[in-house]
Amino acid sequence: MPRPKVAFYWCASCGGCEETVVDLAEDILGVVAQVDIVLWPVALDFKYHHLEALADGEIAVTFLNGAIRSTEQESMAQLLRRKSQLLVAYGACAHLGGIPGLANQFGREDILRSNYETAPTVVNEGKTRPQAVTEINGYRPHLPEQHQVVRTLDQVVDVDYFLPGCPPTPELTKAAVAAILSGNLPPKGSVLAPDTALCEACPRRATKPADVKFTEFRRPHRHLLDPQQCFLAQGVVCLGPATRSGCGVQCPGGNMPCTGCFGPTSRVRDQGAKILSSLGANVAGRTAEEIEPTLRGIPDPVGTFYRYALPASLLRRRVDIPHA
Amino acid sequence: MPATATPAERVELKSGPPPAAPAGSGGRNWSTRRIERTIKYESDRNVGFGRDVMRVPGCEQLENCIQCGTCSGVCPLSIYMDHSPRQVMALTRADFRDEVLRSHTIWLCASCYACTVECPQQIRITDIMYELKQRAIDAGIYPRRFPIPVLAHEFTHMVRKHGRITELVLVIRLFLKTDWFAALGNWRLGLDLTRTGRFSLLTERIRRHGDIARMLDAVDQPKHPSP
Amino acid sequence: MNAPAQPPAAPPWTPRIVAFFCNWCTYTAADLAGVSRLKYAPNVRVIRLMCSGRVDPQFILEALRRGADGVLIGGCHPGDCHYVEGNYKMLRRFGLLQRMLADLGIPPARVRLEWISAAEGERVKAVINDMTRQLQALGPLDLPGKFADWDAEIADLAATLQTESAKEPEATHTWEPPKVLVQPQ
Amino acid sequence: MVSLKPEIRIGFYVCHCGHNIASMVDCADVAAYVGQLPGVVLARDYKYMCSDPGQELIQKDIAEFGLNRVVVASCSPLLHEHTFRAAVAAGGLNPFLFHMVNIREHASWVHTDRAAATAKAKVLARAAIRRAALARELPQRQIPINPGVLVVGGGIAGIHAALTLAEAGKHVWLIEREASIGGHMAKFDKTFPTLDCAACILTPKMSAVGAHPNITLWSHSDVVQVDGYVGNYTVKVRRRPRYVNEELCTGCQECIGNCIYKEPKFPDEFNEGLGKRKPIHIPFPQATPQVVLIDPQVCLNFKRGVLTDRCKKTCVEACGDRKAIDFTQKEETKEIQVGAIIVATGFKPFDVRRVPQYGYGTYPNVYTALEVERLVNASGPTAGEIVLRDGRRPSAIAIIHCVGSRDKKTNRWCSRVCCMYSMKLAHLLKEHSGAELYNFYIDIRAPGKGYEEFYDKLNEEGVHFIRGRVGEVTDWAMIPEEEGKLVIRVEDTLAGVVRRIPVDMVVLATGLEPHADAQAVRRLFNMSCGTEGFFLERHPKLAPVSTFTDGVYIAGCCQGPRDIPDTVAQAGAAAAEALALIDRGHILQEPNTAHVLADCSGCKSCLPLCPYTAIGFDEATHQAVINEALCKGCGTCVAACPSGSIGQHLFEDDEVFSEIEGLLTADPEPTPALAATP
Repeated sequence: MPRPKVAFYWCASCGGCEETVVDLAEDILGVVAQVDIVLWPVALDFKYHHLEALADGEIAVTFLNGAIRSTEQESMAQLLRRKSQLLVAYGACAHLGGIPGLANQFGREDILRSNYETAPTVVNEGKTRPQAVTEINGYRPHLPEQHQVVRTLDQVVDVDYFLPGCPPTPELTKAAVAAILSGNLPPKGSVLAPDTALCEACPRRATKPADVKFTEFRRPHRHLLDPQQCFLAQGVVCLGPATRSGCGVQCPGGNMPCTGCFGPTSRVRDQGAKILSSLGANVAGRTAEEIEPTLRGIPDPVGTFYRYALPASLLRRRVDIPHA
Repeated sequence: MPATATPAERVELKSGPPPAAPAGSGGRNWSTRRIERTIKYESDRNVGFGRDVMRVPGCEQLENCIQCGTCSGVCPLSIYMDHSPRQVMALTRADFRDEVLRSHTIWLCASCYACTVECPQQIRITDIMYELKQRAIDAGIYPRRFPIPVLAHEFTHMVRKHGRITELVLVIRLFLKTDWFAALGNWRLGLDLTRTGRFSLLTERIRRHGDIARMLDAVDQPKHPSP
Repeated sequence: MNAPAQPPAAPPWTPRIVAFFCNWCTYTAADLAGVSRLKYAPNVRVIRLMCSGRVDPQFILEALRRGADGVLIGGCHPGDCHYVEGNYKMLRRFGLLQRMLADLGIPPARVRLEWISAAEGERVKAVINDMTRQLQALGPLDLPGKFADWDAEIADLAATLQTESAKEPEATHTWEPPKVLVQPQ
Repeated sequence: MVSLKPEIRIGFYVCHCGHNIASMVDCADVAAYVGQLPGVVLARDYKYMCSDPGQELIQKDIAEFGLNRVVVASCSPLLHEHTFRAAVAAGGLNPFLFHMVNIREHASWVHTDRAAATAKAKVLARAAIRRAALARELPQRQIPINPGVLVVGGGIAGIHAALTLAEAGKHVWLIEREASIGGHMAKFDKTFPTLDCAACILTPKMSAVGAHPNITLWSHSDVVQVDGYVGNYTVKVRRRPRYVNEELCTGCQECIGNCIYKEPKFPDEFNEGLGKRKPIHIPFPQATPQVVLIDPQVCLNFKRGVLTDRCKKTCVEACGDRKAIDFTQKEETKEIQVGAIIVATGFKPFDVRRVPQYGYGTYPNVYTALEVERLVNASGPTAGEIVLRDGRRPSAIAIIHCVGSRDKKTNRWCSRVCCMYSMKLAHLLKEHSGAELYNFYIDIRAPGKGYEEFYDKLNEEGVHFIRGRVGEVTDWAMIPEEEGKLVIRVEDTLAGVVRRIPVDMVVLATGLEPHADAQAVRRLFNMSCGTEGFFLERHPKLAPVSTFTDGVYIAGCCQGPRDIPDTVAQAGAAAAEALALIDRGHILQEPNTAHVLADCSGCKSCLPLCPYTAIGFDEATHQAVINEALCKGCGTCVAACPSGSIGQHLFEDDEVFSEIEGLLTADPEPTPALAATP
């Protein structure tokens, strides 16, 4: 019996998700023994035409990480979708847009100008920018074009499962692989992580008093944080209450608050709006004058509340950017 | 041309007894009594006049008048008026344009603002009086020899020409245009004022008085074009 | 006028406002405006909630996303909340939400929080007319249209891929650049 | 697009409400549009949905067409939601599978363009249809009711309401701020139009209150806190010290005669300061309770309210072994439990100093109407003789109507009673003094049984009625006849002339306005106020004594100016409403409570948000728990739960989202040219 074919691919991502696969350590051998990897650009030298040569649906499962923000990524997503029976959005970027999704606060032109012209470290006197097609010695190499909008994977192609996290933990990955190999699969569209917020697993939960009222929001890099007490009780914005658990509470374990990479629970449509609602409602003060100084402790609401989920949010991006 | 009340509809019974009254009844001498028909017909109305006034900023509250008479009650001059301020409000609201613009009430108003202060409906009665005065001037139906419009006219005329007024000249012009005979009765006062330096015998003017004239020209566009 | 050849002129655009009114004050005030036969612009569509504290920011974003040009939230005056202080909770959220919306390119005039007591039918009228005027001046927000615009780039490429694959059904290279790059010099 | 489950069968009804809706909304068109929406089995338009045939139509259709959701587009849910829920329940459906669309108050009545109003009605109906598909069956919850009633304010309204309830066997706590009940009515001499003596008709009712076994009367007391909810209110009452033990005082008043002050020296509140009283006093002879009290601001045994024990205490000696006088009495706060509350806190007479042109406070012979009530009263400061402050007897009296009424600078409303009481005072003053009486009025408002006849009677008596609002009252004489007189300057608007009328006495018919602390009282009982500051009824026609807070009713002038017959009628109505509530023994509570889902993470974000402490934390499961008996259904915790783990019955997230979606999907037809502003 032939081993099921598996593909790994990365789009707009940092590579951290690939690390997780490596972090499976010796377990990866077990996986490799059971499957036939047909694509894994970070580790193995497969060519695209190998992939294209496969029949539609020939790949059993593709794990795709990274957001979709270029024509190349989009067409690869389309291709892998066609070739795969199951497509798993792997990691926060594919799931929610991730850190690259924060680019949705700006226009493509702004980003290109910043990266190729105005950033302090750039030396580019000719103001050269990547071109879709260039003439070099009679050849016409093509480069992918950047999209106007950063997208989650499921905004581009149909996705079967989501593995959340920045990156997903090895444990969740193993569980997902095991579920797929065994055929013991949840309903399509599921996020393969617990549907409860992180506090449920957080050892600091017990230290949160019942009457937390915010008079000040403190930024974690400016204070020595109590390593035991609930961050919210210390006035530090923690997205744990609005974020799925399943990560093993790693950030609070390292004395840093949750920043929300696992995304919202299934009952929430917009992670940022929800944590905003919760934090806002619990601010002390009754007049705009009393409330405002407290809220100033959150200088960048979009970056704070949508650190990983701006493309997956209800508005998806800054809405007043004209298309270049 | 707005539809004004046509004088032809008025029947003046200047002489002779009214047809219904038997001649010589009650020993009254009907021949000396002037009887006018005082009824108002709908055709006497200048429909839209009241609304038009109420559209002028400051005059909007007129629509809320409850005819309580407070304005007349506090007006120091209402005892001399042909129509009380309250009646002017009612006539204006009822579109009797000619009646209102011909009333000398609007010219007697001394702008003391007592009515505006006390009006329970917060109607700016003084402002409405000003509006009516302006309309009367625009319509050319103000009393020509009545001192108040003449004074206003001469005052602005002088300011436009010289940048300020010269009291003596102003007073003389006022008397000449209204009641020159009255000047004779006031010669002594005039002499005293001259002697005490209140009256200058020379025309006074400011520097660059042409600028004043240009400023006045800019704001002095006729608001209500004459018909 | 008889001009069958001319298509009917597109109706002039007017804003759509979704309003979330608390049951006790603002919804009642809107009822009072009706009972008093006050006339206001027909652009507002009211959703009744028990308290302005129930207004989930998700509702506001959802309304904008679905095509509202503005969102109006009406609650009881400070100190008058039927539920003691639900309105304060909305006020606290609101400050943060407005800042976040500004960062996402939605000007503050599009999302408005008003305290309107049950007696203030006149105020319902004034606020709705005023907001309608303001939004009229701002023009359409039209997020559904923007979403469609944004997604056009995806749809275009998807369509291209579709046609390309239809042309070359077997083992085709749907994506040109790599082929060029791997060609030996 | 919400995917509708196949079993959803919605019946839709659009009500014409006679012409109220049909004149501005094309109801048939709305029904036709909704009829083709997914999930809608039938859509009808009908003349009056709230009528019996309308309700029966719904019930018949439920049976015949197997409807499992009902949506009615008609008036405000605040008006008829319960009617239709009951109809749906009678048809065999759970009442919460009903949803209501407000196309009258929110569309037909407020818009002027029929096409726009119709389009809006369709949109609102479409949203309701989407939402109704998600409606869930909910249980009706019953809560027991405490049978006691709190009546706040012991004027004629409070007295009548308290007696009515007490007679019905309910226990009533009657709380009065002043030392005695009786209110303004106790100060009146006669009542219009029948001219029966106010004391004669009021005193028996006051005594009945004092003696009734079912009434606990606490005068000289204030309500300071109200907690709880309909059927179960907990009320804190502050009882201010009177320095006389109510249980021990027999009302013999020997202490008053023996007070160290031989003569009454201090302005007597009951007589509007026209008479004098001693530090220990009883407000007026028929005061209820018949208990004296000590004014610590002027009693020699106190200094500025603080006990000094410097007086010989002749009052204590006079009281003897009854030992009722207790200088050490302290303020106490008592707590009572009631099921319903009637607020009858009355009005405040307009402060005439706000109208300086009428000379009150400048000219001694200018009086307020309430002062004149005391002046003409046989037990008043002058024993009913009309003697002016300067000792003269008036030969001409002016009564100026609408002082502090119908005036946008002060109070714009008509105070309703001034025309009638001015005529009553004119009659009494003429009767007592023989003076010429002039009434200056804007309009005579006499719309009541026997009121116009009373006006006729005054005309027959030769009282002058001059239509014109007085410009000023002055003592500046223009002619010799005006010397030493107060001159009324007024336009007689019917004659069209300005008149000056010299008089000796001026009576200002003061309007009625809300108490200065009406806003604080409103907050205390969670009521609303109209713009003018009177308490707001739930509906001006159909719920005139109810408020927006269930179980709190209003009666009398705290709701708006009214005369005694109307006040008594309203007090009776408020008592009946309270009785209907508490006699049921239980109430059905709106099931809009919040509930915690199984996926709660225990983040505790919701705990501080609940004003009713309905949310607790279960230490065993580490999850929030909501006590549904305490939850009032505001939904604040629902909106704030960061993981979406709290739901709210009747207002679930998916229901609201579907309503938003329904409101905003493409318009049902080319949008008609909507005017930006009407």
